[in-house]
Amino acid sequence: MSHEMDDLLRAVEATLFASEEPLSAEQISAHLEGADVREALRELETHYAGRGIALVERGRRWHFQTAPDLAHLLRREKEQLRRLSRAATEVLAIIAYHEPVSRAEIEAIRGVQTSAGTLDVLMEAGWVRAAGRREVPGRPVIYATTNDFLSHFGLASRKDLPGIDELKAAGLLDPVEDAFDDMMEQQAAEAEEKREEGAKTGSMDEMGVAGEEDWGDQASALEKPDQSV
Amino acid sequence: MSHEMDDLLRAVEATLFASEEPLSAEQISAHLEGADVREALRELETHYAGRGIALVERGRRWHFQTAPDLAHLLRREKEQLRRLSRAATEVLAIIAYHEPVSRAEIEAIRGVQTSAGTLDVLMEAGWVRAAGRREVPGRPVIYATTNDFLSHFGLASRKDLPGIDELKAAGLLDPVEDAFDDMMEQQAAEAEEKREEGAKTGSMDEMGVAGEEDWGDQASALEKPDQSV
Amino acid sequence: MTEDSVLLAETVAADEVEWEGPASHSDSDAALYLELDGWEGPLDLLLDLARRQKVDLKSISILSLVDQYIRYIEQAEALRLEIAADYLVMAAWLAYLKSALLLPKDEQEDPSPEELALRLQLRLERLGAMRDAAARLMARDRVGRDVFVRGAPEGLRVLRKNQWQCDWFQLVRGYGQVKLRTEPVVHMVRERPVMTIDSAIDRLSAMLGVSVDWMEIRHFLPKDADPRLQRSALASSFVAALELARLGKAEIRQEIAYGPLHVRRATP
Repeated sequence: MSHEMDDLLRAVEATLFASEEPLSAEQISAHLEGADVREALRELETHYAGRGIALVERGRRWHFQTAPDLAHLLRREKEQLRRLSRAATEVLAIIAYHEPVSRAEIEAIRGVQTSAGTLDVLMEAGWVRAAGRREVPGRPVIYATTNDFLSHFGLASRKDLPGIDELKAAGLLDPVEDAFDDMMEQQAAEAEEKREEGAKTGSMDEMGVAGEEDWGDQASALEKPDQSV
Repeated sequence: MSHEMDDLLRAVEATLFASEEPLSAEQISAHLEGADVREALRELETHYAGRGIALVERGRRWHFQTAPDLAHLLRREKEQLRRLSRAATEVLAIIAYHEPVSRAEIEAIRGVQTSAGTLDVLMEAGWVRAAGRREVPGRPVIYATTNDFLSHFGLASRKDLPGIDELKAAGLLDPVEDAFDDMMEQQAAEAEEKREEGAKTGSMDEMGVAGEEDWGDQASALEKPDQSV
Repeated sequence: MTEDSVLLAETVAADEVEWEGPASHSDSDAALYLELDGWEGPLDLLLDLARRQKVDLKSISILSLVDQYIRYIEQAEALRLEIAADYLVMAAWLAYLKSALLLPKDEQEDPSPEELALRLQLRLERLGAMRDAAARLMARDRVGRDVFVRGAPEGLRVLRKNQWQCDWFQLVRGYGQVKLRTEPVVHMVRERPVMTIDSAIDRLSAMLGVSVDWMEIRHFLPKDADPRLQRSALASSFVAALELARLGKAEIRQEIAYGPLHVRRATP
């Protein structure tokens, strides 16, 4: 059908497409040597109804836009799996064991300063929330874990967390090579970066596979805890 | 018909329509959760043929643009294209037809040095890029055209460059030295033939004449370059 | 001299207008005189002169081209136009080429003038081909001039959302590491068999009373003792020997550095 499309219709279509702003029928007409474009506009409107593109009239001015029901294509959300850093894991653990706890208290327990981003990450993950302020000078914000935290880690309540004695019995208080841990973390971060690059080039498959591997690593860590600590 | 348009087709149409730059099939696919979009692209291409808007493929990337025959209606009063100097257009053509090509090779063809600004202008326009180095002494940078170059000049691929097949067949894309050597070889072969003929009749005069005709042979070889390549 | 030397600086004043193709053949020769700045170097001028022969570049007459070029430069000189050196260099080279072409064949050197002429012709052909190609390229339907992309695209955005990964084991181990790191450090010194300095002095004094000869200090150590006790006894005995020497009760001798240490009773 399209091959016999009349010239005016084509001209109106092209003019609207190339225009940087919505155009009134009069403006289009002026652009096309005074031709009457009303009918052409209606015809185009009908033609595009139901397509991925729509011709719409807003305040007597016309423009093409992406079909409203496809707006989600324009702002796509893409989830990416990211492993929590060692620092963030420690902060999360401290909050879980000691909540509610202020940042200064977290730092006192960890023995190192905590970067501002670490708590943000935990809040972004939905595992930590601000739980008011401590009524001491400076009124510091105190943090606690969320219900999402419990469900994500498969805990009925915080009481399910193993005590210090249990940790000791499980060998979890034996020294591990921090440097080795850091190295593994760095490797993971690098792998992640690569994955992101892969995503940029548009390969969905890589995303999927990389995600799988992520989980695989964790699974093997769980299976052989004795080897990794 | 349009109301029953399939979802993938609509999504591909909307994605291309909304994109600020040409998209490869892979990029569209990545945006649409890995769907195979090739068929949809062909279908859209057909649908838009003859309309005021066309879906075109340039350097394996797709974009919508207005139909070329409507240029007279759409040409803006203020020319938006930056005017290219004669030197720049020539350098661009040389890069496009010879790529990848070093600056020295460009200069050999043009017979003048290329001012520093000329390549910069072409790279700034996004039509030319550095494409590595030639593995010869000095390792000169070599240049090639980009996908944006193809899009801008409406070329599906470099094979679409006007007259490139003829130029190739005529040996006009070979360096002077190569063409010269080929010609000399051919001439030598022809001279040999003549000498053999001359030897048969035993006439020394004819040898002399053959020598005179040498230059004429070159001319005729030039006339029929297809034989010399 | 070869035509390779004819690689010269680009004319800076090259026209800034878009190049729309080679000069048309209808241009009068007179127009040439005023356009010296318009050429992109001598090869460019030669190409245009060649095109004025109105024949295929493959069959141009090099001799007549040379004549035209030289005449053109001479006329420009006569008009006192400033001529860039590269044009003059080319003129000189062409004059040489012309004389060589006119000389009898058997007096030719290598490379022959015919070869030089052929090379020049090949260069002109290649430049001509690229100039035509550039013109055809510029004449295509160009985006922003002949065809237009969408004026106001919405744009595609991909918002990345992080899904953080951590599990029970990592969490608990993390806490274990914190506890471990911050646990108060207590040093426990294990009990070890030692010989005190006092007992070493007693021992040494007693043994020195028995013998008057030099004795290596090792012989003063308890035999068959725990090796750890041996080490302690050696250290203590050494200190004891020093102490006894200070008190004038013993003499110490060592012949070479790190050699065996000998002790004997001091002889007043």
